[in-house]
Amino acid sequence: MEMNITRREILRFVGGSALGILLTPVPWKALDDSAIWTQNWPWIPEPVRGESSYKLTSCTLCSASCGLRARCIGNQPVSLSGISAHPLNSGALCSFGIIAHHLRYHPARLSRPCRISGKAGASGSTAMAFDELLLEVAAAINDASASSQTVAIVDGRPGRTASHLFQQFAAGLPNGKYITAGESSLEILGSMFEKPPGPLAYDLDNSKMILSFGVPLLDRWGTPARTARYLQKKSEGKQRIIQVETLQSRTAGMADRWIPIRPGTEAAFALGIAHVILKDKLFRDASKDIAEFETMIAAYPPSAVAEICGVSQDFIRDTAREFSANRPSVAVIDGSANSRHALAAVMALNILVGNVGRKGGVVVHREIPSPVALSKNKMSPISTLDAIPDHSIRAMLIDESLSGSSLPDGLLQKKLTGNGILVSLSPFVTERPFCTQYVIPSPVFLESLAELTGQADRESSSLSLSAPLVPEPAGMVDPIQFIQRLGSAAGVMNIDSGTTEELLKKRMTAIYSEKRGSIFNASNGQTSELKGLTSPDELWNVLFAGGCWMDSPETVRSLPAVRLTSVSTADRIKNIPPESNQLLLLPCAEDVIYRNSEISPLMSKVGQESGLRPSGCKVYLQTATGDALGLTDGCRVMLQTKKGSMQAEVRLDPSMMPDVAAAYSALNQQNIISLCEMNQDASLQPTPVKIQKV
Amino acid sequence: MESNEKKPRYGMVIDLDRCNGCGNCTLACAVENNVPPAHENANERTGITWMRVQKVDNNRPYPENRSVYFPLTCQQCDHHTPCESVCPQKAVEYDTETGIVAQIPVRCLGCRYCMTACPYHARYFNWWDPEWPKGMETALNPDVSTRMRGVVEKCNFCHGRLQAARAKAAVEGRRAIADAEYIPACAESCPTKAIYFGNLADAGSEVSRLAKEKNSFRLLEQLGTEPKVYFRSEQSWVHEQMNAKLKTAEKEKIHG
Amino acid sequence: MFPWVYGFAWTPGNIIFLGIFFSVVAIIGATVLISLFRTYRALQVNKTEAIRWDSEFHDLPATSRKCRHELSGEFKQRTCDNGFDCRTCATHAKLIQNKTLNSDDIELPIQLFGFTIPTDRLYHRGHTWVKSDASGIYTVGLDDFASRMVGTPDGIELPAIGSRVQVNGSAWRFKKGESVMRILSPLDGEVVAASDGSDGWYLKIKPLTKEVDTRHLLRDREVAAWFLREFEQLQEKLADPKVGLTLADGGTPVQDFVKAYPGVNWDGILGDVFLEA
Amino acid sequence: MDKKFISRGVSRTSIGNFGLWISPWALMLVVGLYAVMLCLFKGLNQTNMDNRFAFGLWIYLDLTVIALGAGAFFTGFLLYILKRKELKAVINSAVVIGFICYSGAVGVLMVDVGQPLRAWFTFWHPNVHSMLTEVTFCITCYLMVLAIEYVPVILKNRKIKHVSSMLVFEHELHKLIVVFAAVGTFLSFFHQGSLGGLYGVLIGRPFAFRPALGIWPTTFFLFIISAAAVGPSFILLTTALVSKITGKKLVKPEVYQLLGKISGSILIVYVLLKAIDTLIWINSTSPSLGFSAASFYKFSGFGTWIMFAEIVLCGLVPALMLLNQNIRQQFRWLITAALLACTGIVINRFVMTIQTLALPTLPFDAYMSYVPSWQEVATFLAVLAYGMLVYSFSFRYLTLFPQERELQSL
Repeated sequence: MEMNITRREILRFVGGSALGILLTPVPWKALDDSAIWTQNWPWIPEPVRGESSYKLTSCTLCSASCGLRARCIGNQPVSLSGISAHPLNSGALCSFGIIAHHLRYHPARLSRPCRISGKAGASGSTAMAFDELLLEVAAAINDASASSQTVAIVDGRPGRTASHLFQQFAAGLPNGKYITAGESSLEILGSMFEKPPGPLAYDLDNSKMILSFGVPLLDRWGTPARTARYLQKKSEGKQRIIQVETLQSRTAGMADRWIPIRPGTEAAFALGIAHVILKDKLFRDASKDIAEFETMIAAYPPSAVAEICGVSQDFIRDTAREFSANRPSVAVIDGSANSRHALAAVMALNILVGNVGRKGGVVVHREIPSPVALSKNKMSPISTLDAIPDHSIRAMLIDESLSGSSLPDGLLQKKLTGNGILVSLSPFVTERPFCTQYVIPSPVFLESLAELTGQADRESSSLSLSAPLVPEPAGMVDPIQFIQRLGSAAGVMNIDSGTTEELLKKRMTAIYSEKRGSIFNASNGQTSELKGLTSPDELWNVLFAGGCWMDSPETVRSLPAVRLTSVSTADRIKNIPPESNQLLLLPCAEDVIYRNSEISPLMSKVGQESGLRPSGCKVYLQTATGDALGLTDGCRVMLQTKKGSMQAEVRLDPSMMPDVAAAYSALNQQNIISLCEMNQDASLQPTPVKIQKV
Repeated sequence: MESNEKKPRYGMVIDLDRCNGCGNCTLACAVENNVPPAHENANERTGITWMRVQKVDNNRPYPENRSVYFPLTCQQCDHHTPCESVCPQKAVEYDTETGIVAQIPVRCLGCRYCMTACPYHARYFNWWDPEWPKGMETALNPDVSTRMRGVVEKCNFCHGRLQAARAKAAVEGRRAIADAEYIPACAESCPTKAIYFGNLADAGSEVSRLAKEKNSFRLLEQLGTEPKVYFRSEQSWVHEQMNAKLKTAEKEKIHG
Repeated sequence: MFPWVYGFAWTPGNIIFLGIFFSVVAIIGATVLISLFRTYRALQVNKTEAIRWDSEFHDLPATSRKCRHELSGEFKQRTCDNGFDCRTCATHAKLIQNKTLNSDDIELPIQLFGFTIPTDRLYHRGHTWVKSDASGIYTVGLDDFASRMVGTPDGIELPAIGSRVQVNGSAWRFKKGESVMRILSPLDGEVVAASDGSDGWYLKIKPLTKEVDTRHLLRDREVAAWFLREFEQLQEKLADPKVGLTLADGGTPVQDFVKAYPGVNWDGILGDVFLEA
Repeated sequence: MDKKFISRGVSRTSIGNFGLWISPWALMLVVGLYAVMLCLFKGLNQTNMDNRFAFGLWIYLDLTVIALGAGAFFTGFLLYILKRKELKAVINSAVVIGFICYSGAVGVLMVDVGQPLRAWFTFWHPNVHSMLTEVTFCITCYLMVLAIEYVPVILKNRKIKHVSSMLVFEHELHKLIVVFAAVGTFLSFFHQGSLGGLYGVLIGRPFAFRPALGIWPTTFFLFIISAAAVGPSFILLTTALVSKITGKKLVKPEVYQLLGKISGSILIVYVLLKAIDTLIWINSTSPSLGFSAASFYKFSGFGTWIMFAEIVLCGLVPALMLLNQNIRQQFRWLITAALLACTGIVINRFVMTIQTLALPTLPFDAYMSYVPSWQEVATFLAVLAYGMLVYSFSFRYLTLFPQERELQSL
């Protein structure tokens, strides 16, 4: 029989079954479960679970070489924190260090050697094999030797084993130069002595009074532990900081006193202080012959200086008094941001009141034993970049493996010949659009064995190791391999051989044999005499696990005679009054992009997400100044100087000095420096600027 | 409150005179809680910073101008917690055991009512799906799960760390955890030791001692929400600045 | 929401709030179900015709719902609320008692503006007339007014012989132009014969009961009054520049209004005449 | 050609003209739906809302349309509960408008939340102390009620009512309509109120916070009254607008005046209470929270003028106008007054939603501004277009104004 189903029947069936299902638990369970299904999109990464372990090592991002503790899941570091017992950083890390484990994932990470032939704007990058690259560079080097042009190798971290190999390399070339980009204020101070007394350093921990000329002591300069230590000493009345600076930096904000002076008048202020010290006989070191200097500074009575710097005379007198009364005191100045005249003038103060060679002043560091330095291969002496004539360098090699070069591109460009090449060893692509550049990928922090020396802000130097916690990608080159390979390619034979580890182990042996200094053991938090260790291997193991060796402080008997002539050109210092409708452009850098190496993408948080955008070039103006120019907070303006022009966003800030425009250029941004007048020594002058609303 | 005498009330005292605004707290927080890097179009109003550092100055012109940095996070209101009471579906939890106000992102539907309710702007909405540069997702903290687009999140005093500490204590057969065992990432990472963290209910703890000091104050105290984050500063202008509104209001009450 | 859902607690807040919520939902649900059930029942017992008339009637414009006693002047102003079913209307009953119609003073058909209104029959408000013969069979037809409306219909649909009709239910349908109209039945009963009206009648109906209640039907004088009113209303509606007051001159009305006056909203007018909303 | 669907005795424009009328709205709807898709699939980054302006145009829109849509419940209440038969002339239109407003609002809310998939969590894990929970529950139920109230209007369609079952169902449903009117009134009372409570409870926003009467802040009651006051005015305006557009008389003048009168008499009460509430806020509530009321009005754009405009110009003035019979009898003035009254509520909802968020709370906060993105605006316009379409079709094929048939023959 055939059955015919009417529409009604079908509807009945559907409706009935729907109702039936509703009465079963099925739909309700499904509803509840869908809550679980919708907890997260499938494409959103979930963290890898696992047991966490802690590994200890030292940070390579700057010479402060802080000890740090990496929390790892398996081998993967997931967070970093300081080692609280560590003598160098006492548990503190800076905002770069605390997220340094992200660096290896940076989008700008360099994976292969390449040639970047850059004319500004359109720079083309061609990947090439390392040997191929070495051949091209070697060719250039030989060409230089033939045409007696200079080959310079720039070292941002002198004192390492690699540094000594660099020096050997430079020595192996007819006119090879080894250049350090260290703390130039101390270099100048050194040059004020007839013969350099040795590597100098500020002994800030033991200083009773720090007179800082714009040095960001309390936020980013030297060890991140500085602020905590200062606050501690301050509460005990053991340390004062006077900050002489145009801007209200964080240091200026926290210092005992902030003396805001006109931009570019640091030298004048220093000489004013010197004037008071000598005139009021606040301090007199008979041992030194400073007659010439005395006559020179006669031109800087407080009245004149107050005029130049735009501060009251009392400031100058008081500062001079405090500086000479609270000894040991020390005057520090930011080498990268000031003219050499300023550096000289400020350093002269240290000599004047006899801070040099004194605990709590400027101390002399002992050389760290280095077998390489003592090997048969001779090393070229250290020279400074401004000692080299312009447009004379055919090939410049820069080691940026640990952190970006602190030399301004403007200066590099000035020194290179027309066909000059620039070879940089760096984990990241850093384009310099003014020359042909060869970039060799180096491993980044946590990937390779690196050696850390220095401490420009401690009474004695130190040495620590950064151990590889994670495997490095293929094709990475470390500084030692680099210079050895390049040496053999360029036919420079006098370079010590051996793998990085061998060479470093040799150095450990040398240090161990000296039996001097103390050693911090991160695993138990104890600091003990080096003598206590049983073998060089033990030293190696301790350092390999986040430990640190600290040299014993040098005791200075007598210092060589001084000649303060380098200060004599100080008469060039004058107050630059901006013309009508012009302001004084003061180039600055957001502190988070202070260094020009790359930073973790997470750093955007500190800049409130948008602060570091390319569009983020900001110019800070005193509220009144802004109003006078009819500028509102956040409006966009065009900055116009003789050198060029660029757009910026206005920020009205009551803390700003009137008639000054502090311009912060943001990450990957047309550099504000390009708008500024440059001194002979590549330091920047405050430059008159016109500001128009766009 | 009496019933809570025994129970811990976790809180913070932030010493503004010690803060140099370095931003470590912000970063450590982001690392600890798997907060993604900013989306390319994000800005200070759409980005996620559970802990952010705000510069505040005394509005005086140069050279009298002075400023401090406020590390701002969820103030963990203890009374009539504004966000907790408004959430339509219990995605905000006030833990009576610890006083911690926590967001449950997987329960949140993203209505953002809690954000309008919070006077401290301490709550953040995921305007984008989170993204990490290639490989960086392998460096996430396993104790905190990631969030998806369209939900609200905020500081919970690193609740993950509290759980971990409790778990550890449980394994060792202890019922309570020691103060030192539990400290949020921001406090831990502060290089100047500006952030004190501890149990406000314990009269002996350093935080409760500091919180009682005359130099300590809370933001918008007069709203009566009993925030558990205190600030302290020796600088009088800071206090004036923070109570400015209160003062003017009182004045008008008296005169008007 | 439910006790078994995670996080539920028997707090007063929850109990009150959810209590109210569930009762509201229950009320809404129940009401809908009840009306559905009543619908089902109504369809079962086939009350459709009655319901249809009821809702039609209430949707009619007030002008088409005047009480017969207003037409006859007994009321100043009265609108029917009972679907023109005077059989169940208390007011009507009262009025009828204190009034006896003596039908002997008029036997001739009333002549009105050329309409012929025979007085030997009863009229329904839907313009049908009813006339009984000796055999107790009732003949149903359209009055002069209506038939001139219909004129020659474009189609007609008569009930099947033996089918039942009921008062104010649909008796038969015709099509005129675009509009299909149904004619209301004046009586309850069984259709014994049907015609297309060519010989003056449409249906012959055999009542179901011996006693036939015709209280709802118009008779004698009031018919004229009603006719007059209907006519006036028609005039008003035709009072249209295109048409002009052609009827006012008293000339004989045309046989087929609809044909005669195109461009008039006949759909609406027919609706008013045959009481269909 | 669609004559069979158009009610008997009323005339409607040709299908062609009708097409011309709806096509721009249809286009607007399509564009809006595209914007909605963007928001749903790309996320709310498509809007210009942010962590400070967590609520924006959409919430403002929701609050406003729901206030204006209150005509549905209030007319229903007056007609079926208080037996004001005259209002039968507009009830159908009121129901349709109510349905449009509420369904539109709910639709926008679904886009506004970050995770629409989880919308039902509110029912599953309700926090009964949250005003938003109250709103969600009530609005959902009330939308259901409005839908049910809409059904008879549809079933009355000339074609549909020929189907016996439909006709009978309509008949039976309509018999019980009073139940829905009652339930609707109850629900409306609460969600209109909770919408006000939404902001009144924000202790963290001293500009919006109001002390509680019982468990509800005063805004709860103010919102109910204001909605009831403005509902009839809005019905009045829409009816007048439709009649202007179609060039037809739809309701008797008395009905217009009655609506105006009702609106006026409630509005005056509202204005009175609002004024008292504001004074209490200025002198007690706000100062006690540490904010001088004056401090809220020192920002450009949001001066005290806005308060004047809201309470006096668009509150007191229309209230007095509507209470005056002579003015009511002059149609032009009646319309003006109704328009003012609606504007007043529109401003009030704006102040509550947008101004509240724009104002700083922390001592170092800045005053914030916000401009909606095109996606937000398009979504808003989509709701408008949707309303226009639903209403246009309803007006063409359903009997929204029973009096129309007899009025047009006059």
